[in-house]
Amino acid sequence: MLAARDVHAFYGKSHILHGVSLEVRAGEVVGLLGRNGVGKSTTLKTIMGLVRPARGAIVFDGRDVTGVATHRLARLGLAWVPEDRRIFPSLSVWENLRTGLDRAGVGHAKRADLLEKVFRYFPLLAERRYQAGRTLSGGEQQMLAIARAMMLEPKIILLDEPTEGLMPRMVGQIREIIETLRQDGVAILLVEQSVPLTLAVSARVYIMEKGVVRHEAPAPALRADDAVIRRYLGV
Amino acid sequence: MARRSGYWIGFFLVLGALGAAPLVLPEFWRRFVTEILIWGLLAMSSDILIGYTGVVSFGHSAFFGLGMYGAAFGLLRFRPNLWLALAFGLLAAATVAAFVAYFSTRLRDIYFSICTLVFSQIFYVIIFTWTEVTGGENGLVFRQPPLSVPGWQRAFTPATLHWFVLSIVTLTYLALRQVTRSPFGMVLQAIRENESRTMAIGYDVKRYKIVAVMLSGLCAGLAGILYAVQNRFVAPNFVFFDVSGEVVIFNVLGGMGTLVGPVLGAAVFFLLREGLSRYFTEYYLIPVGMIFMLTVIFLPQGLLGFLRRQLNQ
Amino acid sequence: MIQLLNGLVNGMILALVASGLTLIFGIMDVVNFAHGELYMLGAYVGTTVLAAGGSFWLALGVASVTIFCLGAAIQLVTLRPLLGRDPLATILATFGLSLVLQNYALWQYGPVARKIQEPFTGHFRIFQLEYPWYRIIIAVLSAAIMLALWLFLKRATWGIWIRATAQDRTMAAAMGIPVPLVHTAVFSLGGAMAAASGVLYGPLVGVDQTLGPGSWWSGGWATSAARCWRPSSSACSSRSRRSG
Amino acid sequence: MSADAFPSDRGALVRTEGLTMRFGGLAALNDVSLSVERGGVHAIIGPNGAGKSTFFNCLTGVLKPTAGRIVVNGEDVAGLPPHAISRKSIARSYQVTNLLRGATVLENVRVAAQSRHHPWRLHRHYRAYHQVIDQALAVIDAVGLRGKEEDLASNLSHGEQRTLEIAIALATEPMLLCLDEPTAGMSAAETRQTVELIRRIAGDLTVLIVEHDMDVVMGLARTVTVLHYGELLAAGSPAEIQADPRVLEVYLKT
Repeated sequence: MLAARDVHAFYGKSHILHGVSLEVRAGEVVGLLGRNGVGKSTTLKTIMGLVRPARGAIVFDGRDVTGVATHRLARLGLAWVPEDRRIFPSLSVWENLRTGLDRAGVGHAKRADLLEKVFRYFPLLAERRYQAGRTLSGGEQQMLAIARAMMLEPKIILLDEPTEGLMPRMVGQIREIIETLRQDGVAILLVEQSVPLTLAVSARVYIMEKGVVRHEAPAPALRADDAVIRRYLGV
Repeated sequence: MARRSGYWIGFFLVLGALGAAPLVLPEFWRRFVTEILIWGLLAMSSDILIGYTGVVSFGHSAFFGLGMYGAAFGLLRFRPNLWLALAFGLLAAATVAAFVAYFSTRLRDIYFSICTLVFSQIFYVIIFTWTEVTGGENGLVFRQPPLSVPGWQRAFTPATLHWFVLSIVTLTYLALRQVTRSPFGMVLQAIRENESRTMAIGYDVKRYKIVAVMLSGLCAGLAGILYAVQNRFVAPNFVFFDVSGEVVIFNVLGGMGTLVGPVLGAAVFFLLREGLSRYFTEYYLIPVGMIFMLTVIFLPQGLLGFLRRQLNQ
Repeated sequence: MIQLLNGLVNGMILALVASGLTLIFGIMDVVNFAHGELYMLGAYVGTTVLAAGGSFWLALGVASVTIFCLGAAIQLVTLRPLLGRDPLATILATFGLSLVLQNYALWQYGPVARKIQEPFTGHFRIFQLEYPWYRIIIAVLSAAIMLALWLFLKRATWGIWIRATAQDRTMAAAMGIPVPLVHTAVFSLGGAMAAASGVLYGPLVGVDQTLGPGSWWSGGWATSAARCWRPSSSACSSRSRRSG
Repeated sequence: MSADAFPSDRGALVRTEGLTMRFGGLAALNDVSLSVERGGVHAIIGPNGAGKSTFFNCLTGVLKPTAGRIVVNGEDVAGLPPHAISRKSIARSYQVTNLLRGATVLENVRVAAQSRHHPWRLHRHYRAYHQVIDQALAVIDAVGLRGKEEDLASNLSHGEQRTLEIAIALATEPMLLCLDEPTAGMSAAETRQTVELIRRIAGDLTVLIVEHDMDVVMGLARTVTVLHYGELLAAGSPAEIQADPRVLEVYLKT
């Protein structure tokens, strides 16, 4: 459903992606592992149209979407939950959700439906509905970021380090959310530092090193044998 | 080396052409060329800030105007002596420049521009209202001082006035050119390229900016003095914002950061004004404004930059 | 007391113009040097509508809508191509724009000041002094427009889009908000607010092309500020103009 | 978290005492006391948001710390502006490449070198100051950018730009060179070259480095300091840090 084909990307002069290829099938959770600074976040940004690839193509739903404006991609069903969450700080929780909800084709019933769903997933957000985004704790912001992405009814969510800086209890909750989303048929491309979490929730895993995908394997295989993990991620 | 000698050949060719101008041109165009030289000097002075230091002054009318009024004050209250007028004009411009520099260099970007703009308008209001000294709205009229050196003096003719202006503009240009290539000038360009980095390698950026504003203000004042001497009157209009705006136009049209570009810009502006005011009468700024916007969007290097690139290709 | 009232009236108008200006600056990082010109053109459109026999309120509406459309056109033609360039470029471009608009107004409407007839000419007495109702009305109206803007930003879909764009352009785009369109709308909206204040203020100061030159930034602000501090003169002058 | 993060404080070039930086209510740095000994490479590591860059910014005068002292050669420099810090012989490179983009390599380095010689001369051509140029050329030579002197900084490759960053810092003749993620965004080969370069220059002066790449850190550093949520978590030799269970827990989450 989503594929990156030999994507090269630059930040100014710096060549960050040296030909990244990966694929996510409908409803599949795919992990993207690698050390800091190897280009995982840039890969997500390039897919989202925030970094323009110098070469290569992004294909979504059988259509070449390379160079399509970010807001159009969002309307097509691609959602991005960035590493630093990027909650609109002075918008309330409710208004943050509305940024994804107020779009053509969302009727009254559907709105209620979507809201009811996220508030069921994240009861805390219902409580904090009128609180400004910046006053939420890190974990709450992470929930809001995911909830906000769900408002777009995405076919795939690009999830960038959702557990970074969270308490262990929250990490469990994030894991459940990913599981629930998968059951709802939403595909996820997950970038994570936590290898155990990634292996637990993903069907397949890509490992990146210095701007290229070095390794691809089904998650169960890696769970059974962590030699590969040690090689690319060990200290 | 070839480029360097090429530069000097070009320099002397242009200088020669400008020097010969009053001998061959009819009265109207002779005056026109002299005036362009003066406006060019003003534009050049502002280039020190826009082109080299990377901050836009919207307040050059204040320096220009104070140079004028300073010269007029010297001529009317003391003796009709050219050098005295120069001294008074430069003193007045320097005072204002020091004042503006002190405040504006605390600010960056647009805030710097607005600060210079506000100060120039304050000086406009002062000149407009302080009628006893400045003549208020009517300005001041005075006799042209003769060209004098100790023991010799003669009244200006249009040609000698032109040569006088040309020599001062040329000398200022050479001096400024030297300054922009001195260690000091390099620091200014470093500030333009990257202010925080310049600070991090040990330069007190604010002090450099203060000196840049002072230098720029002095040269603008010099242009004001020349204008006053040429036209034998001063008026508050020249302290008004419009003049500052035109100076920015000269820079953008001609090409910032080149010293020569702004002079070219001034020439183009006045030629456009001459040409266009036939069709647009006093509304010539409508097409000029449009040309200006097109330049900003499509020729960020200005005409000179554009010509250079064409020549290089 | 009169001083206080005058200060309030002038302050409201200034706040109205300024809110349009800061809206544009806050969201697009564009310092609009031509804002004063939009204000002036708004006032002129108002006089045209009045001359054609329209009412004051029609003039207010038409001026706002016209400048809204003009603003959109300007943003598309001059500012959008400069996206991603040095902020200096937008300063210079809007400065060029102010030249064009200012001289267009001079050309189209001539140098003679025009007057907008206020819709109310009544006075009321306060502390032995006559005070015109219209001044109160504009203060209230300006406040109402700003309140409407606030409500719009607070409640409306586009309002939320504008705020989201102001806070995080990239994330706004990622949420499907059409950011380039939001920028155009913001510029237009700021222009429309300037135009409305131009019409509202017209009856007090008259309308001529010096209403809005680039110097408006400083000169306009300075004189307006001065008017706020020495308001007796402006109240008197507007009364003497009427009697004269 | 004691003031004596190192057993002996005698060789300390820079010492911070209770360094604290708050942004609103958030403490990006909380009571950090550490000392950097003379000579060799010292690394600061920590997960994202640990306060590494904030520490650098306080040290180099970009930020004014809320509380605490920064002692360089026995003198408190906390809160001095960047140009004054630079004159205390502390130089830095930036995480995001931060050059005079429109100038040549030589110009970038020359302007930096000039800040220690004749910055205020107005009248003579800058090329007349041979000493400055020689010094700049020597630095360019030392970092391996020979032959690129006349290239515009903006035309260099990313790796070369990062090297130029270091050259500019070196040209100000520092005692302490602070490098903020010098290998960020580099290919494996460029990373190796940069590590070599840092090892070479660390002979004469002290290098303080913030880095994500553990291979780089462990291969270069004499001492490692770990920050976590703005607080000093551990300090010691690379071996000690790699064995420290607290560090493994928070930082090497695998």
